[in-house]
Amino acid sequence: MATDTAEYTLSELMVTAAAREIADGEVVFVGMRLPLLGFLLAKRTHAPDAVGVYELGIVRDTPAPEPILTMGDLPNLFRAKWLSDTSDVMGLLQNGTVDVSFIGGAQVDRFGNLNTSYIMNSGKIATRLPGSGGACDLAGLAGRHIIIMAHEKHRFVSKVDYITSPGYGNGAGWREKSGLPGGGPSAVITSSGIMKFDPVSKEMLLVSIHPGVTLRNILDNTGWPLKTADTLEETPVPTEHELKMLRELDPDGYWTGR
Amino acid sequence: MATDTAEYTLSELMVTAAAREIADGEVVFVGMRLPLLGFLLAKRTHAPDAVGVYELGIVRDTPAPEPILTMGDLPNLFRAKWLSDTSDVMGLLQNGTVDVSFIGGAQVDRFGNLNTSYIMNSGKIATRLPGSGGACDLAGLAGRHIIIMAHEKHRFVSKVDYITSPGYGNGAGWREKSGLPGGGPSAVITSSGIMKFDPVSKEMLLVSIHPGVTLRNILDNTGWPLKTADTLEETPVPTEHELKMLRELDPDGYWTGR
Amino acid sequence: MAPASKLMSLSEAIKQYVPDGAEAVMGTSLETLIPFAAGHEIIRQRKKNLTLIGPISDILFDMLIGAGCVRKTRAAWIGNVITGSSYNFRRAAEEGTLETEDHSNLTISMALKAGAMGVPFMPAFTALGSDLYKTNQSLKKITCPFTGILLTAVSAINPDVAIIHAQRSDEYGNAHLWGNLGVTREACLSSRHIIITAEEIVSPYVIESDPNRVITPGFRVNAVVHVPWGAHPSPVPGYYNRDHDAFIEYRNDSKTPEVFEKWLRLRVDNIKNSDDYLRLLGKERISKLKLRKQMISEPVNYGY
Amino acid sequence: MAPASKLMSLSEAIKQYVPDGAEAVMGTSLETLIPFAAGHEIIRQRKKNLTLIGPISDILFDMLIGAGCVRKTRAAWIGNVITGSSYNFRRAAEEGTLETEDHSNLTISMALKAGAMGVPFMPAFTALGSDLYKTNQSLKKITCPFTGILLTAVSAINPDVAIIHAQRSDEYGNAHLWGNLGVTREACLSSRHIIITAEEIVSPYVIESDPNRVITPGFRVNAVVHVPWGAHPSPVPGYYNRDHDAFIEYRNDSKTPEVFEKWLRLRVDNIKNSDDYLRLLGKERISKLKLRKQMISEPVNYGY
Repeated sequence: MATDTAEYTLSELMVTAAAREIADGEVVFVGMRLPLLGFLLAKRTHAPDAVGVYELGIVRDTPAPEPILTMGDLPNLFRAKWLSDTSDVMGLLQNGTVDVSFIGGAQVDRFGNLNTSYIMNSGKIATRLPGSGGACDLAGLAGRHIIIMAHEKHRFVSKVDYITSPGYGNGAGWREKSGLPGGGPSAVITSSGIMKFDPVSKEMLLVSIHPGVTLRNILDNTGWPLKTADTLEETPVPTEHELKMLRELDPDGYWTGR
Repeated sequence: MATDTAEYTLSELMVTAAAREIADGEVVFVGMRLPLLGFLLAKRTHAPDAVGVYELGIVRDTPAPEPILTMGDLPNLFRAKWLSDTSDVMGLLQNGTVDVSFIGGAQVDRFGNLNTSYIMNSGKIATRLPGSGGACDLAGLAGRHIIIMAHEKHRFVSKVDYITSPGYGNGAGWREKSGLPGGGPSAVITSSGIMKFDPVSKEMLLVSIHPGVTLRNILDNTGWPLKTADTLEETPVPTEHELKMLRELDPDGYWTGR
Repeated sequence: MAPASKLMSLSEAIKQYVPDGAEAVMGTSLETLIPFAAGHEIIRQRKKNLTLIGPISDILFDMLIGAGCVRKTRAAWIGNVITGSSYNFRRAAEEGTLETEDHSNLTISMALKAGAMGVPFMPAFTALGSDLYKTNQSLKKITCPFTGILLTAVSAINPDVAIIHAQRSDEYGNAHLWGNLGVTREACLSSRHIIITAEEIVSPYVIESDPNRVITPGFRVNAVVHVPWGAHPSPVPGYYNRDHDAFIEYRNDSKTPEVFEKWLRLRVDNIKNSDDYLRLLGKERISKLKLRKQMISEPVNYGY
Repeated sequence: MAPASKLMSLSEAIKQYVPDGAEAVMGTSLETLIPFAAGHEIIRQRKKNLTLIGPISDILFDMLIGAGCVRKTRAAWIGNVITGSSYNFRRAAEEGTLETEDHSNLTISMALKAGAMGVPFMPAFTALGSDLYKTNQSLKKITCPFTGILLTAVSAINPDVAIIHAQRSDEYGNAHLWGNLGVTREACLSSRHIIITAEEIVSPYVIESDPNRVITPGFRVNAVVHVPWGAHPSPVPGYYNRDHDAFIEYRNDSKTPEVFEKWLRLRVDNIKNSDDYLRLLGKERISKLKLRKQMISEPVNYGY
């Protein structure tokens, strides 16, 4: 794995890359933790008209006036555009209003299925994780979703032990067969690089490597023979402006680990 | 039909009889027009702790501070206990919270089925009535419901042309077979008398005749051979207190026709 | 950061978002906040073949039917709440020129709720045993997969446009609506377009001071129109009482097609704007409808 | 006309309405308004075999599990929002002493909505393709009777009791709650009993000044308890901010059963009332959590 440079941390790079996946004007269903920060950064930089929808019943189109650690922090309610029920905002997700959502994960597989529920070991529960929260809903119902997580071998497995949040299942045609209306994962942003999905096979495809990380390093930390795009790019580093904004949003480095 | 006396009008007698069907503390789903008045009268007399639930999304346990003609009149919102969605109050109805409801009707049959939709004439629409509103819901879902209407031969028919609000269908066991959770009609209060339903056959049964009305008169104005209870009572007239309260609620006699 | 204003004239809003043949949901708060002004503009523009969706409508649908704008209704009740049946609806339905889908208040609210939630149906126990099944293709019997018991499945309705009268809105479509809500929340969430007519246009700051009062997220609203007295003769909490006389007068003014034509000309076609409307209504009547007793909400704090 | 007051002590409310084996829904606003004080009282009374129902719970469920009160959870997420996994939950689930029914936020909200609406299930598109089906018997696949497409049916949940923290309530259970509402409205309507803990007890007049702000009809509420700071360390709109440090400290204080026992004694068992709790918290911390920036809602008028 790449080590932190003096200029930015890996987490800052990840959040910046995530933010760049949001287009201006899009409706974004914002998950907790790193995804929350990615959305706020996008709002402050290239996507000022993006609208944030939060599962606890919040819609807002301006960043919270103070740094927040959870989406329920009072600054995130202050001058919100709508305070409402979870079922209302889940309705927005399910009826096709939400363009994109962000999900963190503990375990992901080659078809982008996420596990945040159970890590198994020879048929027994080895680790009980917190569960879905809204992740299963976001993965199933948003127009597309973006996965953010650490790139470690035990997290990148050929097949997840439990599908909490469906990606492309076992490949082409699986989502349609399963009856999922949303588009599925469009990108996986990790501590080492960025992956997208082959439009036909729906298998994960490495497209970008973070500065200081080697291809070898990524392949060694992926639990299956990870395919790579024809031309591999280097992930653009955060701009000074992005870093400045990000540090205003997370001044103590709680999420971005400075 | 009985004519109005100096002391009270037929409508006043009907509303009073309706009000008496409400027990104190009951949750009442209040329909529009005469039922609205019946509920308000009960609140002002023997059932001060009755709670009123209104289909447009209102719960209140005090009478409106001024006479109202519709449940949406602003005095009915003033100091309400809850202003909410129609689906919320329909939930209270459907989940068993509502004890009793009141329904007016254009046409009723021997098993208490109500028609407020279509009067037919040899297969063609003779009269298009306004439709269900909440009546179908109230008849299907309330713990019991009370019907209030004019006693006229063309309204009291052997079989309604169209079941808008189900009573006991074609008799014993029909509601259960239809899957209706609510109890069905418990009384029919008309301009001539009061009918209840045979506990076994579910057929309508005359139990009380209004002062000045004859049994003959009622039978002549009923479109099937109406059964009568073993002992027929005379409907108690409104008390002075009831009349006083009622006239405060409908000072211009809009509903009670003075 | 500075989104485009959605403020426009009533005529422009109806022109843009209520094309001939549209499915429009109106009167979603039942007896309050009925968007009469918007309905009158639809009549002035003589829209054709509309499908009107709503719970009870209280004479608004009758006006639109009488003016020849309507092909079909999907409603629970169409009439005049304090006088009973309404004449244009009766005439059209009895003559067979109007198609009607018969709902109850619960089925229409579930149809819109299904649309709002993005599912094709919602289950309910109502309508079982009733003949609504005969005159409403949106109802089907289903059995619960867990309990095996019988239920009504109500098919989703996703109207082309929701027309909502609210007390106050900012120019971006964030509107405060209070009082009984009826099916307004689900009607907004289920509709493809939303027109807000409002008693007052206020600054976003006013709206953002109370986000729980916002009826639907403004980013989904397409048009905001300033229409004082836009729900008259229905009542608007915080603004004016119900004009009962108008409903009684309308009963008489719609008894025959001939008197209704006169009414249409006088009360709708000849009206160019709110000022015209209020002038015709008259000062005395207006002042009689105004609130005489106030009840101001206890403030709450959304600080941090 | 003068209904009985429902005001009682927290201990009395929990004793009466949370018997051993009860199904209780808590934490219905997700990250805000979590009824921690009520949860701590359940621990003090060492209730047994509870089923806890809720969307995300943010450490409250973890505390109750650690104290041995819980047989089963029906939840979407159980952990510590800003630190991740929570230890008591992990231990119990990994050792097999806790039964878990795995929901998503949408399935739990539909389960409660079904309960609120009095229907045995609600349809949704979520969970399809996921393994939630393997660890949640409340989900079944169905096909839409109109479109034939595949859906998830979520079985209704009707909890024995909803425990709701609100900002202010009258003594009859009419409570104002503002901020994000989560699944609170459906949780109240679906539950057989309701306990309201409130920051303030106010006169009915205050509540009636704004009936749209009432979270559920008071006639269905069974107990009203005055508990200032009753949601700490979660935030309460209008009252106090989230105490992030408390969540981080709890992470450390629950890492092993031994440290958790100490935490329980100090922070729960030794606390007799709000005063004790606030004393332990300390003046400095309390003042740090108070609102520094105000945002007062624009009033509305419910007159006539």
